[in-house]
Amino acid sequence: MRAREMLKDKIKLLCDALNNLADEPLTFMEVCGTHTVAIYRSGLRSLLPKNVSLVSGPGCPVCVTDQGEVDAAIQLANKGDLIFATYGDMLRVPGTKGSLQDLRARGADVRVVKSCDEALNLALKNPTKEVAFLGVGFETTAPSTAAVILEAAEREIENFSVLCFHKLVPPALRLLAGSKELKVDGFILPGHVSVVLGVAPYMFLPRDFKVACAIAGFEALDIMEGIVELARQVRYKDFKVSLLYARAVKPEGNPLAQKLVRRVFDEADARWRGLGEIKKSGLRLKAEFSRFDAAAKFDLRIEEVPLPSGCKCGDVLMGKITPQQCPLFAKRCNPDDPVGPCMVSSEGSCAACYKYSHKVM
Amino acid sequence: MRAREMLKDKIKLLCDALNNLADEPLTFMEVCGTHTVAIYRSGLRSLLPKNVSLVSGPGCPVCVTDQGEVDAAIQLANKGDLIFATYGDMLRVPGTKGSLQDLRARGADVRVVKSCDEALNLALKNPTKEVAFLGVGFETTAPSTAAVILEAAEREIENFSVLCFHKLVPPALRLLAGSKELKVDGFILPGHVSVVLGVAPYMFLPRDFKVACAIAGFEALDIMEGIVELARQVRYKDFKVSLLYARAVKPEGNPLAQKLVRRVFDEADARWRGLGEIKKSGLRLKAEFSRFDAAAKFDLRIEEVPLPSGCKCGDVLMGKITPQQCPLFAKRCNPDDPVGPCMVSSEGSCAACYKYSHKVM
Amino acid sequence: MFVELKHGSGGRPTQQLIGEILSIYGDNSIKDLEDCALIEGGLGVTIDGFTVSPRFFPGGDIGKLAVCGSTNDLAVRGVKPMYLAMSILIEEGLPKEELIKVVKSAYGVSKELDVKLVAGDTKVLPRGQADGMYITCCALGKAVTGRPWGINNLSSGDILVITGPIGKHGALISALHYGLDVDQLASDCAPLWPLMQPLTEVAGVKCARDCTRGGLGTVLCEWAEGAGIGIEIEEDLIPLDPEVASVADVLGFDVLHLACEGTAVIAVAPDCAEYVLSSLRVLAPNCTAIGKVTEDHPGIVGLKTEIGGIRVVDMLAGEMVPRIC
Amino acid sequence: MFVELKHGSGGRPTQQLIGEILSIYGDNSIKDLEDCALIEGGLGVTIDGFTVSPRFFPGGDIGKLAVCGSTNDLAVRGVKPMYLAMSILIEEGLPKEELIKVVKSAYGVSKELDVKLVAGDTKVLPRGQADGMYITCCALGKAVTGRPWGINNLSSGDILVITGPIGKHGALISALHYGLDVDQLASDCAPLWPLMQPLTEVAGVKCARDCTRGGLGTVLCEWAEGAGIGIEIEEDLIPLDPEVASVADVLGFDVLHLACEGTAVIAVAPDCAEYVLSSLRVLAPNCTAIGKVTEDHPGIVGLKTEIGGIRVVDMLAGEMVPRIC
Amino acid sequence: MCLAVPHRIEEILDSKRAIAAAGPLRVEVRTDLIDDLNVGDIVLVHAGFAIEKCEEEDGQELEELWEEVLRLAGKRDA
Amino acid sequence: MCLAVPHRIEEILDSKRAIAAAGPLRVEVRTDLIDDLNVGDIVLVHAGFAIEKCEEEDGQELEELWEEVLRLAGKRDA
Ligand code: SF4
Ligand code: SF4
Ligand SMILES: [Mg+2]
Ligand SMILES: [Mg+2]
Ligand SMILES: [Mg+2]
Ligand SMILES: [Mg+2]
Ligand SMILES: [Mg+2]
Ligand SMILES: [Mg+2]
Ligand SMILES: [Mg+2]
Ligand SMILES: [Mg+2]
Ligand SMILES: [Mg+2]
Ligand SMILES: [Mg+2]
Repeated sequence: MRAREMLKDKIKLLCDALNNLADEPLTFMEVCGTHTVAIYRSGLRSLLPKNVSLVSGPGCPVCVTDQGEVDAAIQLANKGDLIFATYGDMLRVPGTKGSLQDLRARGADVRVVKSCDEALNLALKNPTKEVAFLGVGFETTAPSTAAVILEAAEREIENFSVLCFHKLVPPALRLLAGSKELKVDGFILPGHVSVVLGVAPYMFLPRDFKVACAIAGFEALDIMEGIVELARQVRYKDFKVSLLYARAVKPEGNPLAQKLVRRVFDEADARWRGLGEIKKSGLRLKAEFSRFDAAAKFDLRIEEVPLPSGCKCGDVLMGKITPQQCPLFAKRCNPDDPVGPCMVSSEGSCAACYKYSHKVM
Repeated sequence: MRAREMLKDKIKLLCDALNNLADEPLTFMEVCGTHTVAIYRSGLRSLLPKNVSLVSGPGCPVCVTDQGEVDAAIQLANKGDLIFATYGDMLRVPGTKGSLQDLRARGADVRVVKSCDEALNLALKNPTKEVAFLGVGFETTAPSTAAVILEAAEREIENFSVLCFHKLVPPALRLLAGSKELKVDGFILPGHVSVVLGVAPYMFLPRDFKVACAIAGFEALDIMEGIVELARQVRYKDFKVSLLYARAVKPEGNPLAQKLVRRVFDEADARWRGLGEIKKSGLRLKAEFSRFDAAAKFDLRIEEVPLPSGCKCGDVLMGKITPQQCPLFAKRCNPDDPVGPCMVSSEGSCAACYKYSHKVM
Repeated sequence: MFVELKHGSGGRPTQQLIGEILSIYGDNSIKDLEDCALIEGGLGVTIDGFTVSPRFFPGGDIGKLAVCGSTNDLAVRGVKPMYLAMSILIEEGLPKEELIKVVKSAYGVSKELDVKLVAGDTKVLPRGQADGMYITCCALGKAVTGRPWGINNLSSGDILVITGPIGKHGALISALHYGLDVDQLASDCAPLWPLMQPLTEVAGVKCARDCTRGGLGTVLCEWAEGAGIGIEIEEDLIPLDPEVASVADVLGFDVLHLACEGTAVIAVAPDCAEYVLSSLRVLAPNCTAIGKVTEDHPGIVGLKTEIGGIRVVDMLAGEMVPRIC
Repeated sequence: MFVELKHGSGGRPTQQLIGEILSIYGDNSIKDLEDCALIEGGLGVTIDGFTVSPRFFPGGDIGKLAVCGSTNDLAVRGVKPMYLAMSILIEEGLPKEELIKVVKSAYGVSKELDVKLVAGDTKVLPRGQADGMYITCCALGKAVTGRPWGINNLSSGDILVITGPIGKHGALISALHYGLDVDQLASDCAPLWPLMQPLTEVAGVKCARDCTRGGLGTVLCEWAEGAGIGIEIEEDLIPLDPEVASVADVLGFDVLHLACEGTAVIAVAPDCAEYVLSSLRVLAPNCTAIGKVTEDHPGIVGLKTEIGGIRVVDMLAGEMVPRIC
Repeated sequence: MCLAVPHRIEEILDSKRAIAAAGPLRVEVRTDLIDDLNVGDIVLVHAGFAIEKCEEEDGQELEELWEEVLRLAGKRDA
Repeated sequence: MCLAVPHRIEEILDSKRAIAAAGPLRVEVRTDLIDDLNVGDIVLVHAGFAIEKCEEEDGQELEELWEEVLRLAGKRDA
């Protein structure tokens, strides 16, 4: 009870400070989908002054996985006699022809795993079958994929491979910050990505683009602190990368995780759904580990596929429009029958927006 | 209607003739289990004079399959990753530890087929799996097993094999006829076995043992005719093999079927449940086809196993006792939970007897 | 001990399994061996699970079967079907149109009977944990006969009437299951209430039963054993389609054990047998008397065969599988 | 279009599927959005299929769940559970002792509630066509309230009371399914009639619902949408066990969507809320008021969050799968 | 022992297979064991194989038996 | 983006694995990404891997922010 009161007191103080600091219309982007969900789930928007608005960025691995990549995943899962392991998040993402969930309903052996480690265990338990893991996610997830591939290499496991679509956040932020259409005054930077990366990779943002930046945690309080800090930086023109999540993020990040990623992957150009190709924004397995590369092993072609007609995911991811401004939103596109990927993951901008606010209270 | 009346008239005439001919107590054995079932199902016994009785012989492939053979079948079916195909008849036959049906319930891939040809088709449809067929039956079924093995050899099918427990009727009849304990005045010889064998293989019976013999069909009328013919032979001491089923049986049998059997099999000693080993009473695959021999392929050992304690199947098969004289009959042993094999197949002597007459009307 | 397929065949092992379950419930259950319970207010209640494979077959589908099968259990007790509660288990991946088609069939029979769907439930099972779809139907209705029909009314001399040829559903499903091709064979799947309703006003009607799993033979054994009476029927009198006879011949089945899904056996006092037959004949032209209840051999069903012999009829003992011998 | 697991999750896709089925039945069905139908003579009827995996879990098993789940649907309408019809589908190979154990559990609850088993059915499915066993239970009883409880009674100002901590069953089953180890977590699986019975005499009780598939959130959305009322609840007031919160955190689930199997939400007129709470407290010490019905935002459920923000609560939209983000 | 049912050959598929009918029921059967098979032939089918063609005639021994039976019934001379 | 939940290390299984507890819930986690792990450490777990140890302190920048917030509320001097 005491804790709840203290929390409410703190939120009140932060709201007051924000009212005080935000003397002009401000737009901040939360880059990370988990922030997006936390913002909606906590009803935080309802506490903000009218002149402060939040837009959601490209921070959901589901949303940024390119349709051609999803199609490749489905093509692979559809091979007979193969176990396809995926994080639950990717299950409902529509490819050109249906989702992994649809495939499973029609008999493909698609398994939901909570970690890449579980996928490797599936390979160990099913030695006569190929097990392919769909490796998606940002700097946070890439180290675990790297660790598991290293273990598979050490133990000479032959029936395991990864369809590797990991993506890197800073190159996408550079693209966003440089866009003329984007008008954001500050970024709430992704907390858990920062756990791995540390602070340095974001320094170019305040330096080159004069935007406010805060690394924040995922409690409503953390996020509110982040917003106030962004407003403070704008008010005082004190642009920097403020580390408010020092409980978990060290300035240098997690060097061990960074090393593992460098050991197993090379940086590579990657296609982001809606954003197009971004230089050096993805990870590719080093030649030395190519036997674990599912795309090579099963000769998959990753095609360039247009977004479903009418879907404005790219604009939503760029923060150019809010989900409600997409003509399909809550009409042809809804969480039961998503058109675009932003409607799929519960942290996709469109899904979060649908779930928590499409009904106007 | 007309046909039904004619049938009843004929039966009446045959009953009268039997009353007339049977002037002493007579015991006849129907060798074939299908005769046994037909006799019970038609209620034929209720029409016989008191001094004519029928006993059931060893004519059911289920009943004569040795327990060691059943155990080998179960051992094989219990191997993972193998499809075990069997005639429905063998499903419930108890081995030392349960039946194929029990195994299936616990997850073994046991399939009921209506012919050996279906088993071969299973092998063609499941090229990555071994398919083993349980080859049981007498001269009637052996030619079909032979034909399928020849086809498998021609088409070089490698994932198919047969666990071959085929048995031959004449050697068993010789054993029976020569037994001092057996007191039968005549044999109703198996109709369909005779279709393949013809008449000659039975000639030793009237010649060496002075018993009446008739080859009869399977309608109640056919069987009644057979019984009257046996009574006639005894009455006039005119012992011979009377062919009353010329509709289907040619005196020389089916030479093509005989040739196929000789092409694929050699005669071999075989163990009969309850009767023990009988010389040259079984069929073994020729060396040339040994790659289709499941026992060799999977290194199965066929052990000599005692009958379940208390089971008098041997005595029942020999006609020494009626099923009701077995102390377990209708008590510990019943069709829902058979102890001995004679209670398993619906044409097993004990099962037929249980089903149609254990309740005294 | 494991549950095996034989426990679902409808014969003696099924009876035993159900007996064990009921014994757990003891006095907290109705154990009168009827297909439909009568509770306070003259309300009839029955429940049945339907798992038929294939789901669509000549003469019906799992939806029609579920409504017929459950309401028939009411009809044969003289209970007018009025309400349905239906629970559907669906395997992930079932085409939606199949589900719709099945529900439409169920609706067709419901409408014909003027039965209202009052409760429903759907569950979806992961792929491989069901075979397409299963339906459980609970049917409710009001008893409209003077005294409830049931096996306790059976007495010596009662005439046994069958409403049509036996074994059609069982023969069809077996033929489909084992890959036999019988063009002319269709399930007898149909609602029995239209047949039974006129009989509810006939005082001499004693007892009726739809001859489902286990067939006519099993039903008569249940009657004989349950009521402690003897039964005699004549093979020559039992209506049988040649298609059904052929399937039974080829697979080695006894036609008396093949299921019906719209055919009932009815016991009636001798003095009204003719009236009942003529009443039935309007909708069931092949109905016929096949035998009678006797004082002799209580607990036993005797069959007078084609050749004039007598044999005992028993319940189905295990799973029906095709035999070579 | 295929039926998918999401259609069984209890949320909006489930509602839509059921809606399609009901639309086929048209006027031949009851479509009042309640879990239990009231038919003539004040008889309540409900049916539910139970397919829980694993079959045995801390706090219960599929047998207990089936009797609780079906009778709870009666209880929350103020209907006294009196009769059960139970259909069991069994996979070939199920150990008989498991079946017996499950039936004994079912019996335990039945006896506690003095409910009689009046109809039953068993079917055995070939190996691989079911996952062990499924139970469908149809429960029947008599409405004992003055006016039937139901969503049509809901009106502005009604207080929403929850009988205990939410999401325990759903959190447990998810934890077991995804291999999480939570010693202290048990299903809340329990019969609700003992809680509801004293309330049947309280005129101010309007409506109740057990928060099964889809959880409290989905039930409240059904109420808001079905009755055209607004609902406001407060996160701080909703009782929640720390185990449940942890499972939801780790798997990325919303606790408002986790199923309960012995926990109900009850709407009561404001003037008797205190009385209802004190009456409930005898058996449900953690019962509490969590919000109220409003005139504002009809059709919408609003949640006042921990930090004092407001957000909309929606039905569960698809299958619940663990997420990494 | 060996359940066999008469079938009528309806259609010859190849040297080893035919469609056969048991009354209204049609099945594919193997015909390896029969020489010179023609549509219309009646065959005994056992375990999916035709094992023999059936004839119309009853054969001499059955005829003799019936003469004896009728004689015993007083319907034929001794 | 990356759901991560704090867990307390309960038992170290080997150089790559530990048992960790999120409140009353115990799971096995991979610890490849953490040096010098001890029982009692609080770690953030993402996708089955501990990705970092957590500290008690809020850090200097958060403290500075709160000074500003309190100042604006009139509870601190400028
Ligand atoms: S609402 Fe749907 S179609 Fe529109 S941008 Fe979002 S995901 Fe794409
Ligand atoms: S009754 Fe049973 S135990 Fe006795 S001989 Fe027959 S099969 Fe064997
Ligand atoms: Mg019933
Ligand atoms: Mg029924
Ligand atoms: Mg019935
Ligand atoms: Mg329900
Ligand atoms: Mg299936
Ligand atoms: Mg219900
Ligand atoms: Mg329920
Ligand atoms: Mg409910
Ligand atoms: Mg039933
Ligand atoms: Mg299973």
